[in-house]
Amino acid sequence: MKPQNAVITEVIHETPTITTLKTDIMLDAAPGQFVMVWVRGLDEVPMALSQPDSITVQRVGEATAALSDMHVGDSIGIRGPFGKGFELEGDRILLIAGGVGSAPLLPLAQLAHAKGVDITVILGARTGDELLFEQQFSKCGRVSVATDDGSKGHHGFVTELMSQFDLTDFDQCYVCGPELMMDRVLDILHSAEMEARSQFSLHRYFKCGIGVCGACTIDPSGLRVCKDGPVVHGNMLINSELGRYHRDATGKKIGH
Amino acid sequence: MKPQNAVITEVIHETPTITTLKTDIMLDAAPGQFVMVWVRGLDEVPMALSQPDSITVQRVGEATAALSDMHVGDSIGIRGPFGKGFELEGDRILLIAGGVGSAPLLPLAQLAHAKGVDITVILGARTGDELLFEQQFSKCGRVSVATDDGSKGHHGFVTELMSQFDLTDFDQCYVCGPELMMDRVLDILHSAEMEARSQFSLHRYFKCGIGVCGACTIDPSGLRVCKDGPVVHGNMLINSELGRYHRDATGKKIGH
Amino acid sequence: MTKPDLSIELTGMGMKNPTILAAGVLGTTGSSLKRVANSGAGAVVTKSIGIEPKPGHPNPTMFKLECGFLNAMGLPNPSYKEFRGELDTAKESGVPVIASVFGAHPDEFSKIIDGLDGADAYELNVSCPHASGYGAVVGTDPLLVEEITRAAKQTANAPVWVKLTPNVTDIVAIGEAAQRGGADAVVAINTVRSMAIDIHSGYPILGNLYGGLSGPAIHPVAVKCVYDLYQALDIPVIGVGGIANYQDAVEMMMAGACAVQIGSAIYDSISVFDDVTMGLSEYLVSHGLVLDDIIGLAHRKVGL
Amino acid sequence: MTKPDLSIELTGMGMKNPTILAAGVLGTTGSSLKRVANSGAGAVVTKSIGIEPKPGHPNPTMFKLECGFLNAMGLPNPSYKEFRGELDTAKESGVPVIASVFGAHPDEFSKIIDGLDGADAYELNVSCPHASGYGAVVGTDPLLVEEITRAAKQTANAPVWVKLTPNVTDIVAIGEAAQRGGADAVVAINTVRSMAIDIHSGYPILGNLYGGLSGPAIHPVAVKCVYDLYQALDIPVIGVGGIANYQDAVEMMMAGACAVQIGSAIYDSISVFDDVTMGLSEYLVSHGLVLDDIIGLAHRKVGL
Ligand SMILES: Cc1cc2nc3c(=O)[nH]c(=O)nc-3n(C[C@H](O)[C@H](O)[C@H](O)COP(=O)(O)OP(=O)(O)OC[C@H]3O[C@@H](n4cnc5c(N)ncnc54)[C@H](O)[C@@H]3O)c2cc1C
Ligand SMILES: Cc1cc2nc3c(=O)[nH]c(=O)nc-3n(C[C@H](O)[C@H](O)[C@H](O)COP(=O)(O)OP(=O)(O)OC[C@H]3O[C@@H](n4cnc5c(N)ncnc54)[C@H](O)[C@@H]3O)c2cc1C
Ligand SMILES: Cc1cc2nc3c(=O)[nH]c(=O)nc-3n(C[C@H](O)[C@H](O)[C@H](O)COP(=O)(O)O)c2cc1C
Ligand SMILES: Cc1cc2nc3c(=O)[nH]c(=O)nc-3n(C[C@H](O)[C@H](O)[C@H](O)COP(=O)(O)O)c2cc1C
Ligand code: FES
Ligand code: FES
Repeated sequence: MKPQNAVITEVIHETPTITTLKTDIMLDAAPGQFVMVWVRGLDEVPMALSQPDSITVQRVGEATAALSDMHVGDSIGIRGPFGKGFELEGDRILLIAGGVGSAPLLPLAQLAHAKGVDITVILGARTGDELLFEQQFSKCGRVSVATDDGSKGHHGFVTELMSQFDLTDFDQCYVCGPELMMDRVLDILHSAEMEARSQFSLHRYFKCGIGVCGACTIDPSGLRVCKDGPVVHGNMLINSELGRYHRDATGKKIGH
Repeated sequence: MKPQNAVITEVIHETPTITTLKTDIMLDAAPGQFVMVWVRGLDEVPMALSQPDSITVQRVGEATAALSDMHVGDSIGIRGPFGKGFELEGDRILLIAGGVGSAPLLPLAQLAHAKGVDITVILGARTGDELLFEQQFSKCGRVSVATDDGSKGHHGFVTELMSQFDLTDFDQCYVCGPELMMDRVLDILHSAEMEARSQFSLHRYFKCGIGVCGACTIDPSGLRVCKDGPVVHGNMLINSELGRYHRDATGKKIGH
Repeated sequence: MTKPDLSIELTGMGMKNPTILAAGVLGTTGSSLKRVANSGAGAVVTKSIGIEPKPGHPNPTMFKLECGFLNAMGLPNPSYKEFRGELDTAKESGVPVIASVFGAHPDEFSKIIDGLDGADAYELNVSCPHASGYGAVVGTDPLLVEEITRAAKQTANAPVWVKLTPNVTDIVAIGEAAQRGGADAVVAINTVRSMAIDIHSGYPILGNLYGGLSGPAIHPVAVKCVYDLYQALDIPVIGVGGIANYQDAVEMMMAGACAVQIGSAIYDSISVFDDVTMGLSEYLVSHGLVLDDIIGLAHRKVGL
Repeated sequence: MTKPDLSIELTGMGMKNPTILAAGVLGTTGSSLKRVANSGAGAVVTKSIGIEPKPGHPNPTMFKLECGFLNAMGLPNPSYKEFRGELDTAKESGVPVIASVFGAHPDEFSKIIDGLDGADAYELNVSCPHASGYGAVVGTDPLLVEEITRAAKQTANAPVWVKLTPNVTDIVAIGEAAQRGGADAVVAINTVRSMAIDIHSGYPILGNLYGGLSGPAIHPVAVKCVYDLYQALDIPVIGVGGIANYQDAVEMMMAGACAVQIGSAIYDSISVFDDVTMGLSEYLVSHGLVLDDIIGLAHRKVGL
């Protein structure tokens, strides 16, 4: 499909580096599915839908800066929703979000809450100001916070907060955040034999976004993050490239 | 659509010049709709569906000769059904068929009969042996026969038999046969002010069969016989080229 | 909401809207052309007319594919002498009637144009991909295209358009040849060389074995050709290929077309000209634009 | 009903079935190639590999259209040095792995082939329609194609296939040049030069502005190219373009392809190789034929 035109109807500055853009198009997407966001004349990048009509963007480079600086009335191109989202399973779930990783997890929390599922969220960020969607998560369940600099909640990593829970009490665990965080979370879940009951939303370099070009495949399964993912069960990631390397736009391996 | 493959399952020699080919494909068509019949390596010609799985072919030239000589197990290509068929209207109808013109009228008679419509058929042919579907029509209603040579029924033309009826008694009149016959029938129906209550199945040179190329259009309306027809209401034909000329494969006008 | 003015002047010829019936589609008779004109086309092009009567290739001559249409009509036409009357009938419609002309060499083109005088413009078909000795066989040679165009211009009392084939390494080189020859506009594209085979028997389906692809399948090919021609030429480009709705028309105009021709989409409905015109009109109003704003817009965006 | 043997020998290379993953599709990594091999492909082609790392064109690089796909990846690749390891991983699959190679001149091709030794064959990409200085820019010049092929043959310890572009006036002339240069087979076709424009903004959608069309839209174009090449050449023709099911594969083989490559149809499912193979198998059984009967059948029908 050609990109749809999406006009920005609201700009919400969530944190000093993260901005939500609400648009005039509402997509019928599962939590965790993504769209390809076209900043015309510049680039097209993958973004989770943080709401059916919204994306939530962290400023990291050119395209995300251009998005972060957009105003109401500006427009972007949207292809999607694409990929496999989260599957909601069980009555008691744990969400672990790091940084902008909260974006795909928010609609999952809201869906689960609406269905009466018991929700625990471990929310991490570099610093207190950067905690994303703390308020929204709080409406859905218990939220434990960790910040790298200790400015809010636990001083340290989200992984440290995991030890406060008996992980096997949860029917399913949902994770999105920086690669190294997800890798450590996977280790912990693996130790608790929870890897098959966990779902990770992955990031890789996307080109086509529709499962054809092969840019986003991971070793050794050859899974396409854009089509077979971005949400993948933890057991599929044991002994994978996760946390060790990824490939850049050329296809070259880049160590973490 | 590409031609479907139709395998001939039965060959019925209806008259010395007319053969019905039954095939293994059943088309969901309205009476009067046609198919493009591809004799591979030779030609593709329009043919009415005389039954949902059959065509009835009069040998006139190369393609129809090849079709007439086919055996069970031979195959042809079929595109269709195409065009606008007969619309069944009213409780009392008259069918006027000349020669192989019986082919599109037979399924109409059968449909009308199944619905309890009162049916009168005027059936004409050059000679008694060439009367097509007399038996089948007899099962549906009254049949009056005319032959050019008087070998069966009225000695003369079908038009002469029309005077035996009060045409205005019929709700609708359906006509298919040689052009000059249809032209004379139209005149008579016109005099009886029945032209709007009559439907003619026309013949013109078809190329595409799907309303694009323009080969089959008639003057002065520009109606496409293959798409807007082949069945056309009589009032659309008053002062038309019908009976005066048609166009050959080059598009040149040929007088009748 | 005032209705925007969709009338254009194309090579000096006034048109009430920028949609034109493409050559070879419902263009066999004058009354058929009139009917299309009455359904809303801004102008109509006749079927391509030659020097002698031609029945065209044997059937099958055209069929629908999943994504378009394959045809090899083989330039059937009754010769320019017989077609003369059809042209006159077509002109009764009141919209400009463009006579499409094909030939094997410059003299033939001149002779036919002379015989069909009174047309509002002439479109030289040097691009039919499946007629031996004519069409694309001629249209892939820049020198011949230039010569033919020059000869046509010398004969014609009306604008001369040259219709180009996409089946070349460099369509711009052919477009430039037409421009050098004095063409008033180029028309792009004719059909894309293609073939289909019946898997039940192994026979190629078309009577001519191969033919030309039209319809949605070739739209992105046509957009690229129009884009390149607009960039390179000074004369107007008329876009054709797979236009079925106003979105397709807008895209073609943004690539650089100042008018569009519509052929295969007539399969869906003859009202396509009205539909495209209305859609275009609403598009312009809702975006606060006029026609000129969108013609070639993609080039200006890229240049920004 | 015995299952017919679908195994073939292609340029001396044994394959369990005649379906091959096309270049540039899921061919970025060894493990991705292995996955496709495990899903039933008879052989796999890597993405086109060059002399230096290239990130490719900016996004958008690919999207789906109504009738196919438009892409301008821009030959992203990590260079043959980095790709070496991926090739070795791919070879673990057990099916033949063909290294696709692109360059600007004969020496580059030789150098890359040398660096990627161990591939079961080399496919020279002289046909990508949207990479400046590479691909089709090279592949439209018969002399250069001949030279490149000759250089590749001198270096390669395995068969050399030459992949052709349809964006030329005469694809047969390019195929003949490849044959003269010593090619073991030709592969036809690469994508068809195309473009799409966003009507909301006027921007060309692809980061590279234009790109190549693949998928169902180009299938009839590919069939025609394969038909012509089969007729003119003595070396095998491998067919590619819009193959999505066994019917498409049968048609391509009847046109003259001795094997088929599948690219875009992976969008629907990676199981397409298995589906095509099973369909082909059932087709042959039900018609009482073997693979050789259908290869080039259309030519024999027409010759009858
Ligand atoms: C499935 C998925 C969902 C995502 N969801 C979000 C989200 O909800 N919010 C958010 O802020 N970010 C999200 N991202 C990350 C986001 O795509 C990148 O931050 C963005 O592409 C950076 O582009 P840039 O031009 O600003 O940065 P650049 O300077 O171009 O690149 C910075 C880094 O961003 C990454 N990146 C750049 N281009 C791409 C690309 N085409 N595909 C993937 N990664 C790329 C690379 O790691 C690169 O090193 C998601 C990524 C994926 C794969
Ligand atoms: C809508 C329609 C339905 C028809 N239904 C029947 C039917 O049920 N049974 C039947 O026997 N005949 C039917 N015909 C007529 C039939 O198509 C012609 O008899 C047949 O095409 C002759 O082909 P040929 O090669 O045998 O003859 P040729 O020697 O090629 O031509 C003999 C005459 O047949 C006509 N003809 C040839 N080719 C075509 C063509 N492509 N399109 C239209 N007419 C053509 C011309 O008038 C020509 O002069 C129908 C025609 C039309 C238009
Ligand atoms: C049935 C048919 C007949 C055609 N005949 C001609 C012709 O005589 N002369 C010509 O220049 N183009 C001819 N064309 C090409 C069209 O004018 C047009 O260039 C092409 O079909 C692409 O446009 P479309 O996709 O809107 O059909 C023909 C096309 C079709 C489908
Ligand atoms: C995303 C994508 C990337 C491609 N990359 C290459 C490439 O690197 N080298 C090449 O020779 N062909 C490349 N191609 C062309 C394909 O190999 C194939 O020739 C073309 O897509 C037609 O086949 P299809 O219709 O089955 O996709 C690519 C095609 C696509 C869709
Ligand atoms: S980005 Fe192309 S396959 Fe995932
Ligand atoms: S036969 Fe082509 S329009 Fe009727």
